[in-house]
Amino acid sequence: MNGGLTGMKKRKQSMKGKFKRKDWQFATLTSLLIATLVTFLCWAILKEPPGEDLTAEALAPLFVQSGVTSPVTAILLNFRGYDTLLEVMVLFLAGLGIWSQATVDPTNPLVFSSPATHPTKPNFHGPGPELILATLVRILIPLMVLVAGYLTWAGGFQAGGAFQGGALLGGAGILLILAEPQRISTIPPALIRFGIVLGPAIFLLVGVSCFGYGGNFLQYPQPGAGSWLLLIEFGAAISIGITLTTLFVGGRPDPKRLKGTDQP
Amino acid sequence: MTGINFQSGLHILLLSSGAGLPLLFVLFLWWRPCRKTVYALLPLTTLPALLIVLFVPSEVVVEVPWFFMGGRMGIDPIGRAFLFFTALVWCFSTLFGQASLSDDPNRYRFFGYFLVAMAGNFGLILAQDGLGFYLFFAMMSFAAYGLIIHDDTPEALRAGRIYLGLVIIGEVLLFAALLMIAGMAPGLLFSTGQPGTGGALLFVLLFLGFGIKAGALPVHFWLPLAHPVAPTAASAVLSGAMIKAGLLGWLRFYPLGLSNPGDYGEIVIVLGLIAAFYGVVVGLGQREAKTVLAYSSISQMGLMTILTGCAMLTPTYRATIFSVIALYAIHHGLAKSTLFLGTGLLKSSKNQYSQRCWLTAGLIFIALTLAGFPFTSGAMVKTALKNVSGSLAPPWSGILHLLLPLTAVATMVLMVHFFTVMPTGKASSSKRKQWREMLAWGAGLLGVVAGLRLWPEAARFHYGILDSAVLWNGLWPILMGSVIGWLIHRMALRAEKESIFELPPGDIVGVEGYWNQRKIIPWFTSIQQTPPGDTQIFGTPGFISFFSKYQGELGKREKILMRWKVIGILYLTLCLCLIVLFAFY
Amino acid sequence: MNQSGNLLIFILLSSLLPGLIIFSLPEKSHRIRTILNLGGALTKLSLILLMILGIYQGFYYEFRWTLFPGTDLVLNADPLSALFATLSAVLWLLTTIYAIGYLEQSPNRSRFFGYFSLCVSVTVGIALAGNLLTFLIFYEMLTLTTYPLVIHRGTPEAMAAGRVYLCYTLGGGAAFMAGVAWLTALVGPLNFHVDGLLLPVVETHRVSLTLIFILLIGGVGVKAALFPLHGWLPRAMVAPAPVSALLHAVAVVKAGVFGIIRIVHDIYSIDLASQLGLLFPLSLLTSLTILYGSWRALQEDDLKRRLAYSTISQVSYIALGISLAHPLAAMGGLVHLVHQGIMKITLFFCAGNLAETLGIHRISEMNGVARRMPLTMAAFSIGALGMIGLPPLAGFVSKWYLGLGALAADQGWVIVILITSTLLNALYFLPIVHHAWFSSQEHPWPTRKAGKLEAHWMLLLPSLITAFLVLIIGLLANSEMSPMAWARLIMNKESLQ
Amino acid sequence: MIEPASLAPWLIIIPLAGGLLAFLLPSRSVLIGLSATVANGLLALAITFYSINTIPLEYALGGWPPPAGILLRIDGLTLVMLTMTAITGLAISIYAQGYFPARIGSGNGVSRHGPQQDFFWPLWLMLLAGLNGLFLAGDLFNLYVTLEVTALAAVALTALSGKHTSEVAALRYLLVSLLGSLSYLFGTVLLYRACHVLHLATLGALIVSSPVVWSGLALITVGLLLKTALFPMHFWLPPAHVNALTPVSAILSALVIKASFYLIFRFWGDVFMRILPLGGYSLLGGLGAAAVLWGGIQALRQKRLKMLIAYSTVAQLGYLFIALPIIRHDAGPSSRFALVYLIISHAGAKAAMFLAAGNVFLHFGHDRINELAGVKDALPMTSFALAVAGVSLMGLPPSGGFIGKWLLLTASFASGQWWWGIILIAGSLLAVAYIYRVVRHLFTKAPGPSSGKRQVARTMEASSLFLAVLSLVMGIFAPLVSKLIASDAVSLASLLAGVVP
Repeated sequence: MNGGLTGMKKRKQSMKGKFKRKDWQFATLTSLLIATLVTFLCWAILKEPPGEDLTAEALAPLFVQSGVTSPVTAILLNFRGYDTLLEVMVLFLAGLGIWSQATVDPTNPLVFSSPATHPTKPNFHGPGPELILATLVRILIPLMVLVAGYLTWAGGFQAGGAFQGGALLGGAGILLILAEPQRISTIPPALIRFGIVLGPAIFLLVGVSCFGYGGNFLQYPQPGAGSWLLLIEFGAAISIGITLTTLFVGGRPDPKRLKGTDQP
Repeated sequence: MTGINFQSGLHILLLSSGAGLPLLFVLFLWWRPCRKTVYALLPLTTLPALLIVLFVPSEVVVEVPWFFMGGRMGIDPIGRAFLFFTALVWCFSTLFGQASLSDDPNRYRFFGYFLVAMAGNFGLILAQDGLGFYLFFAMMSFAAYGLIIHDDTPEALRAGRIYLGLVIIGEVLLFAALLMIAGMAPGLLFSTGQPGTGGALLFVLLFLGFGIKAGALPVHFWLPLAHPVAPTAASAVLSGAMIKAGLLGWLRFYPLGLSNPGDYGEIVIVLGLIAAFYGVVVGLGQREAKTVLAYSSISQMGLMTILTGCAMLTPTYRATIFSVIALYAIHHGLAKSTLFLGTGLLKSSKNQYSQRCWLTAGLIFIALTLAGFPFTSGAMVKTALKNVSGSLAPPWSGILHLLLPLTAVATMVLMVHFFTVMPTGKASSSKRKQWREMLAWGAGLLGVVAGLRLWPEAARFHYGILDSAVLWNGLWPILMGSVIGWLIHRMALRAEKESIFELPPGDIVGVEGYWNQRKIIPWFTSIQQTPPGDTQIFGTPGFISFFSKYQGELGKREKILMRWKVIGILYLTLCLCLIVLFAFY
Repeated sequence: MNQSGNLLIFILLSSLLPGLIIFSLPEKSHRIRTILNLGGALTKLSLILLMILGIYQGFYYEFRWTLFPGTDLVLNADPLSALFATLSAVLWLLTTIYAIGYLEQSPNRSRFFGYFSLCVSVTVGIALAGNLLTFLIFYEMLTLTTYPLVIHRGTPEAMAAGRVYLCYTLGGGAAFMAGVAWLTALVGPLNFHVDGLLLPVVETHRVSLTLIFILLIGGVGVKAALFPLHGWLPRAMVAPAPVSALLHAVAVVKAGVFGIIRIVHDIYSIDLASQLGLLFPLSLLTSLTILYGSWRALQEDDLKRRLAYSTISQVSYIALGISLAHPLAAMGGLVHLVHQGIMKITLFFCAGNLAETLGIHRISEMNGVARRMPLTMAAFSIGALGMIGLPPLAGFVSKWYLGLGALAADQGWVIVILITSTLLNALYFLPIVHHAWFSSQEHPWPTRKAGKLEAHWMLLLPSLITAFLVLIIGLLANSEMSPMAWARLIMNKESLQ
Repeated sequence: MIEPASLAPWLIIIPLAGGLLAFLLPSRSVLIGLSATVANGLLALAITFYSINTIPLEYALGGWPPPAGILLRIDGLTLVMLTMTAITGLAISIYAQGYFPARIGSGNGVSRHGPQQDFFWPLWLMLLAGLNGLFLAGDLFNLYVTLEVTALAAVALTALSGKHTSEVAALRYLLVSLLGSLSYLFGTVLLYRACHVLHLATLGALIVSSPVVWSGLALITVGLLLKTALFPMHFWLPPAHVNALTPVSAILSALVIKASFYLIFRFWGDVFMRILPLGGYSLLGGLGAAAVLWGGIQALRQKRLKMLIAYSTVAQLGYLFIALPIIRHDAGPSSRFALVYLIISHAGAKAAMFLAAGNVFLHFGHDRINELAGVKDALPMTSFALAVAGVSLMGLPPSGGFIGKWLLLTASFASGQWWWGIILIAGSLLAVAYIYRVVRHLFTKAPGPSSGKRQVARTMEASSLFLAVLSLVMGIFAPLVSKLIASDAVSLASLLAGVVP
């Protein structure tokens, strides 16, 4: 019996050694391959000058018709608005995906590890960080929302746009959750859903309503394309913000738990 | 016009009912409700054949193109002679069998086969083309199996087995022969008159194929086995009628198929001569009366074989010799069948002395007829035979002149032996039945006496003249044969045996130990239990076991492919591979 | 033209539709199923007869459906297809009656009859296929529709047999498919009715053509049970008797042989095939199969297995006839397609009768059985004697023409094969017949119900009809309506072309 | 008369709108989902019907012509893929409509299965939108986006069942997807750098061989290979497909895999055919051949039905890759047609198989192959569907699989590449072997009393049977499909000749 045990041990050890050696071999091989590939790529890119951008010239007269002056926004929302629509959908999908996977119990202290939700935890530092956080939030949130709005609006003529604005909104949302998770958790899920859907839905609706003006899908009516774009931008920004926030939370609110919190 | 039509219609009806009526009877025999009636009417079945012999002219040929492979029925001179005695033999035998088997439980079965064989026998005579002949020949041969094994004794079964084996071999030989002939003579019509182009192979095929039926020498051995075990009526037709079918086959097919029959005539004559004596010698070693008769048949068929050989040697006299053969066949058919009937009758007539006397007398008469006693049909055919042999080329005419009387002597010796082993009555049967049997036998006897006299062609051979030379020629072989036969009997008695030497019936089959049927023909015993599966060249088990052997290994390999590291390397390698391929394109 | 093409479709549908409906019927609706079965069978038969009349009058039936440019599904009716289709339809009708009687109380009848109908549709499809692709499609479908029939009983034995069956047939199908694809790639779509397809490529592709021929014959040879591809057939005997009857007499093996005929005659053409030296090896192979099958049959005690080996042997006659490259031999082969079908189905019907009525499966149990079931055994004997090739039964006719053709083609050795096979046939059939009629009974059998027939009439009638057919088509071989005449017509047409 | 091209955007709008709505109104998600898929189906058929004589069509989104804007492009292949997706998707949807209630009713409580249903529909509709978008896209970058939509939705669906195994599998799938997408994106960037065009047709006409283009195409291809799970990179596929919920397995195996393969086909069989190296085709074909054999052998050793089906997917994907070298060397359109036929018949058959396997699982509570005896009595339609779908996978006539294999076989011989034909046949025989392992149980009776637990809704059985029968009788549509593909071949010929269409 003893012999058997030692035998097994030995085998285990030898297996370990083998694996190690194999790992080492793997690593060498992988790095060699990567090096080769990267070297080749670099060589190829450096060797060849980028091709002539003929399209830029072709595009120039079109920017006038786009309704916005920022070329980036023009491309993103107008020329290639379809791509952007789908990107918005990707974000929506991300949120959807997370929501489909997990539920979050807003009352669960382990999820919302904010100090405010730990009344039992001994507090040694007087007015602890939660107070600081709450104060900060009260000042910061309106400002952030404001800036987000500006950024979104500014997208029409300079750097900015829905994604930037949305990101800021998302940041605001995260702060809010960190500070006052209890209050956030009372928001009815339907409303959150509505918020998530809002942006994509507006985008889609606008695109469809273009049919009403006799155009193609997403062919905004010519005079006033800018305002259509603005509408889309704002909708998108709001939804992006909310989606990012929900992504941070990492799941949909558990309906049962919500009921539970309502009833005590 | 209508008269002619009526007449030809009648001919067609007769020709087709020659074989058709017996078959029709078979159907009714099967059908239970009318079995008895049909049984009573059995002898009627031979009526159409007799009517054909009497009334249908030779030129009538019925063509039935849709039948089988083009049927053609008619009656030519040879056919008429053969049908004449065949129909008579069948008629007497039917009468006899109807009486003797009247309380046999399996009588309907027996007559089923009997009628089919009869139909075959008539049909093959009437058929005017090779395939038709073959068809009826096969029908007759196979049906005869049912007759041979009727009694279900082990001997009968053994005889049947051997018979059937030979029949099948004969069938396939003939099949091959027919195929060869068909290539030369389209339609296989007997009346073409054109010689074929066949050679030695065809001759061998034909000789053996029909020889089996005709009891020719190397393939004769079923006869002595089958005749004794079959019911008497069956033995009678087997030996009297069916055996001649083989002869007819030779007559029909040699001229049709062989390019130069003369090449083989000598062989045939030699074989016939040997058979004529061999049958007698072996027959002397037998103890059973019917077996002795069977060997006698072999011997007599040897004589007919000689005649066939003569016909082959001298094509110019072919027609004449054929008619001589026909006469011989008539003579022997009637005589032998009546002998068989009488023997059967003797067996069943215990304690009836007067009847036995009559019977014995009748049998002696027939025996003398066979041996060629003057004024009998035997004498007539002997004369005819002598005439024929005289017309042959030098060596053969001399040889035959010398040997033919000796065959008559031999026949007589065998007949004497036959009487010494004559059965004593073993069983008695009802009087009524015996009377009917006697009646049938009597009719047969009448046929032996008068049959050939009635036959018009026989008139050509003057045998009835009271000429001392003729008388002497007819008598001395009989006398000599009787003396020799008596001497042999004495020797046997002295040796306290029934015959001077004993041979098992079916000589070569019985003598040779290694002819053991069970070894040669996997008949009953060789059926094995189902072997475990057939050759499975692409069988599944092998594949599956191979697969399951490596199953674990396959799983391991698949696991390796699941590792991220491996995937990474694969990804990179593939990228590089493609680039390299690009580079070398 | 279009209308006459529709007739072909109707012929297919006449059994396909009932089959599909039967699948959906509940197990208990015996009456509807019977009506559907028989109605379908009768309809099919009458439609085929209609078609034959049309062919006689010189109509040309074709149904063409373009799958893809250059790739058509073609159904059309030439005398050869009519021959096979009629055979299938007639025997289907009889087998249906038989099967209804046979499976009276057994489970899964809906499934059985459903597949049964599909199987026949597919068989007729094979018969009517007008090009090699269509043939291939139906040929493979035949495998699928017959598999459920082979394993109908669902016992482990049946499953094992089914596995072997699939292994063989699908393997063969794959080879066949490869061959067809290769050939198509060489010369384009392969219609059965266009001559000289391969002539342009003969010189350049001799080896390819030879290899393709091997692939094709190997493919169809599986179903035709050519040695050494025959192993599935005896094992498939676990199927119920009607299946064995139809499968072994008509559907599967005949489909294979029919394929050989099509390939040799209509694709390669006799001239080309013999020029490539392909026919002599084929005739050797078929001869070997003939002898081997007979030899193995001798050793079987199980009645159905003995019959199966006999099938292996007999079916090769057809291929032998084709491979001898002479019209007479081909006629013999063609007519044997019909003759063997009818004879063998008779034997299987009778075997099924014995099994169903008396529980007899082995030859050693058959002593004296004719006393109990005279009609059945009479039918059996006729079938058996026909198989041996006794005149005037059907088997002789085919053998005769085979022999004539062999001699005319200067291949005398074939006669030896025929003779040997006949002897072997006699050796394994005659003892059965002998024991049935002349031996005395050894085992007690269920007593016969008073006033009843020896077996259920639905079992008895088909076997009697087929036995009668064996007799009559032999007897009337020379008449105008016989299969022989039809085979002659086919060959004449071919030689005229 | 409606302009057929103007219907094209609705193929994206409808599922997107449906997805959003279904998310917004979880209680109505089933209704929304079903109506969206039905509408999608009708639309796809309508477009196919209307545009069959006018393809190729283009639709400028936003009214902008390229190079500024994005074009939707409709050609024969697109139409086939769209219709295939629509019909298969519809059947799967009908199945799902019965599936979730059955799961919910099965006693595990609402807790897990209710939300599964709520999220299945929006995810599935988004996936559908992604697929439709992908098939319609005529723009290199737009393809990336749609690929992403598809992949994300697919990953989320994979994880939907909530079991640990499926989460692991989904994560693996996500990583693979990301790697593939990134690889694709990087390749796109490189190509853009070389040509400054994203519009595919223009790109195909403009592109010239250079190291950058080589690397771009290599990265794109390998990324897509990874997503298509071509051997030896199929490792993620079986666990992901097997552990997902039944309708999801069907979607993944029948449709999602086809999306990335569609791209490979687009690039290798169409757009970049001019400059791709012959050796590359042989490499892909070789990997395909290995996949056929390896997948088949692995399928043979599986003990679970779904696992077997998943490995069968691996094997069947191999056929698609084998077709590429044949297409490259084949002058006529028949090999393209064969490939398309293999794609669509596999979609139908595989979806049917997975759905049927789901029924079996639902009924027995397991899907162990060796214990399937008696399934015929319990689930007649399902077992029939299994058998019929099996026939199509084996490639036996009259199934669509047969037509595909047959044409491919002929083309392989005709183009002198018989070895691919042999692999095809070997693969078919392997398929026979592993399908047989399943099908034989359909004919045996259960040894004991039926161990089945649940009744399976008729719609669920019917939808799997529908798909199976569809794949069996697909030959009926062959003339239609061949017409579509043939018109593609014409435009392809002009592309290869260097003319911008």
